[in-house]
Amino acid sequence: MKKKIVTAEQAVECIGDGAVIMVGGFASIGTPEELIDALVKKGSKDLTIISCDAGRAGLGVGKLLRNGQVKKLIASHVGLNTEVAYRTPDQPEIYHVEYVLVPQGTLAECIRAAGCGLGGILTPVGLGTAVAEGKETVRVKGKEYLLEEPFSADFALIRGAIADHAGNVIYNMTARNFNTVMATAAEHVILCAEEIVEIGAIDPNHVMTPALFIDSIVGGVKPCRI
Amino acid sequence: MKKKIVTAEQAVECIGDGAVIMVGGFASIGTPEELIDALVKKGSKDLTIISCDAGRAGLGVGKLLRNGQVKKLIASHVGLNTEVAYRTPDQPEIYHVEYVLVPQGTLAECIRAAGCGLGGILTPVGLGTAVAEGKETVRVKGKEYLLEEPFSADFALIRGAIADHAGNVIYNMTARNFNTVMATAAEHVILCAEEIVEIGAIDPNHVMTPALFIDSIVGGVKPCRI
Amino acid sequence: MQDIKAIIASRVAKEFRDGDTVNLGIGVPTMAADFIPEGVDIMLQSENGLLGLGPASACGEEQFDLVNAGGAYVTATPGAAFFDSVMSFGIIRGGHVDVTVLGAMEVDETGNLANWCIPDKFVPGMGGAMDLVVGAKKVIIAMQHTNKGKHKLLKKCTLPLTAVGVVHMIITEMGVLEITEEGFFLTEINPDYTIEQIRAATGAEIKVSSSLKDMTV
Amino acid sequence: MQDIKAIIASRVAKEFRDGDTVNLGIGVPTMAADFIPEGVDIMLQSENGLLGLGPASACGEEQFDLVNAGGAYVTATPGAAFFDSVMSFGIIRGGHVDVTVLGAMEVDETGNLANWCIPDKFVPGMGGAMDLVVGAKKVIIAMQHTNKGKHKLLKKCTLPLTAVGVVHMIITEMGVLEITEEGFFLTEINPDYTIEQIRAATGAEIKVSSSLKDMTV
Repeated sequence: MKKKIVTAEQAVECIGDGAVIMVGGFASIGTPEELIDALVKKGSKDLTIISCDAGRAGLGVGKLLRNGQVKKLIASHVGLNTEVAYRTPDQPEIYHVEYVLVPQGTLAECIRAAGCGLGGILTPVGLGTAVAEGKETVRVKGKEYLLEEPFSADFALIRGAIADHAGNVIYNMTARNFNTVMATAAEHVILCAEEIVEIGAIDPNHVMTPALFIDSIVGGVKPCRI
Repeated sequence: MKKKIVTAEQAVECIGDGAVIMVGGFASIGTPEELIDALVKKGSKDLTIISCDAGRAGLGVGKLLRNGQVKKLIASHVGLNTEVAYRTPDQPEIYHVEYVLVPQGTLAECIRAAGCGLGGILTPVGLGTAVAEGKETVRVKGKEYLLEEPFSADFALIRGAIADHAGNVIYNMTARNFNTVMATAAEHVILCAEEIVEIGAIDPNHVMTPALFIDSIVGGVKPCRI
Repeated sequence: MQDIKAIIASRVAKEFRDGDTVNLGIGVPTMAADFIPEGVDIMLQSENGLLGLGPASACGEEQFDLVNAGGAYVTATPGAAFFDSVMSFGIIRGGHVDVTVLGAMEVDETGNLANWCIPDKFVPGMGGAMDLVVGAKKVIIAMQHTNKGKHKLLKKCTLPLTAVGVVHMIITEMGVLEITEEGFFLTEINPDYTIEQIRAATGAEIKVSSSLKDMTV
Repeated sequence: MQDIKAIIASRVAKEFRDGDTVNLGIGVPTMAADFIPEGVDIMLQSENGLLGLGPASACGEEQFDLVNAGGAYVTATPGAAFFDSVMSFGIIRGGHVDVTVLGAMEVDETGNLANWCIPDKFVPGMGGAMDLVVGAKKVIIAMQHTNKGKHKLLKKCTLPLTAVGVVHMIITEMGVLEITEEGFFLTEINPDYTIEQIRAATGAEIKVSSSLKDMTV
């Protein structure tokens, strides 16, 4: 069950204007920079990006923001991207983005809900805050929970350390973060990995994302240096 | 951060009558037989057991059933235990147990919900069946879901292949099953493992249950032969 | 009897497309793995935590921690992955299984399925069946057409349901039926049987496809 | 200034019990790791997917895939475990973190916390803060008592809330306050300050413990 190894340019060819795209990574670690570079080159516009953060200024999702390709960013924390954290109305290229800020655990869990076929999550996080505005609450055993709806996407751009030709993925250290769960919640999942190995070279006990979630693979990406 | 390595007898000493206990394993694979043996020896009564299945006749949870220690069994499938699958009113020692049958994915997910602080799950599974009787449904984006409540426990008895002295656990092949999630959802988690290694001997990338979930460790258990 | 099972399993295998992720129930469905056509490469998912389920273990070569969902010793194929029950049912309920093949006690013309319980007689539990039939993209029931002459394909299920309106296709030794808005729709027939025999063996009306084909086994 | 931060961090570290799982926010909270008492062995959790967070990386020895939640290169301790964000926040929201220590913009006498946003000025987002303060067994706010003289301990928060009624304890350079049903309760005082100075620096009433102690740093 080999999967097609493609170039980054080939991999993002299918991503059109208006697409909803999940981008893995946390504080630029585990972010698929090569795929983002290809997406910048392709220039798809009006994108909705779902990501833990906004990358850093000019790194990760920050590249797409700078290039004016993002219509809406759903993220948990944008503070490491100084261009975004201190955004003001006189920075139109940054400010014209709609930002939806979501508690990080809720973001992870709502992506998971989409990936595993649940109708949403019932979380105590966000109750009594701006996060809860306009949302339904549900009582279970006398306790109140916020009903948060699933997040799904057309595409997920993720990054692994090692992948086999079937698409089984191993991540390294804190680069795992949102990559695993995003692989489950998008129609089409593009993986870039530092190393591509033969099928059978990865111990099946150690697989972190099983092959069935991966649609295309870009190999040979460089270690990420912040 | 070493944890106390104890004997199976010492480990179950704290389990009193009426306890709610999760027992790992699927079809007797990954079942902590040595801990169950110790619990049979201790003789705690009126137990509520949450388990994927009923073990086999005289194996796994089947030992506790035979010994009349179980008041209630919450499980997904009891067919491999012939004493239970064909239970009839003329087998009082088996029949006096209250059986609650739960779809296997719902069982796993409701245990997870308890372990990760969610108020319940919204699943399409079980709608229109006996499973849905008496339960609330919630509509999200026009689709109906069954609200299933979390399953938590006083104790979890689980089984790993390798553990370090901190309590980090590696499982082997299909023995992982319910062990990982049960470790997150009980007040007190007792792990038995085939091999105990020094702290640092397990690659932190490969840990399947992080040490913080494990309360006590029983080493040197034998590979399970059905 | 073995022939009947082989006919069903062989026809089931023709539903698999290259690259599919497939979950096979115990019994006849599992046999379908032996009939997968040349050039079709599928990954078998086993709900106890394995993608890349291989054939049964050779005697004496069992690996103690590797079983299928029926609790029998099996092997894993190259490229396999193990995971826990939470991930396994996330895969299933999340729509990542392309085809699930299960047996049934009853199926009715609206696609309702009953296969987990005969009240007061045999109550093994639903296991993963409810999750599988709700989650999988395509649900195929593979079974003998009747239970020793007693109808299993019905107008309305009488046993406790596994799920409502989930069945897409039924493959029996007599033929292939699809569930449509108009009920059972016979698309293939085993030339060893007549349409009348199939109608007699079915507890509900059957529409016959105008392009009815011989069942390919 | 460094002294004030060290005073706070040092006092925070005395709240840790042997065996605790602790999550430390960026800034002063992170400094608490440098003051952990002899004989107290804790595991630091980092919400980007690590249990067993170690000290910052030595220059030139950074591992490119290993950072803390502030995005800085760090090390992992022996016995560490890596996991994904779903598991990380399962640990947090599930009540498996014994203590979380965070900074704040405002805390009020009912335990409400505001630390994620100043509308129209600085909106970095809540990151993991909302999950941490709702999920952790004990929530400690470690911060300077005022923002250059402006009250941060208030009768009622004015900024958008991070969570309602979650703060247990506030540790500042002036002392230690607990949130009780009667509001702020001063249990320890830094002998460099008077109770009147603390009252003046606080935007709500303070009850003083009858067994008020000197702050141990």
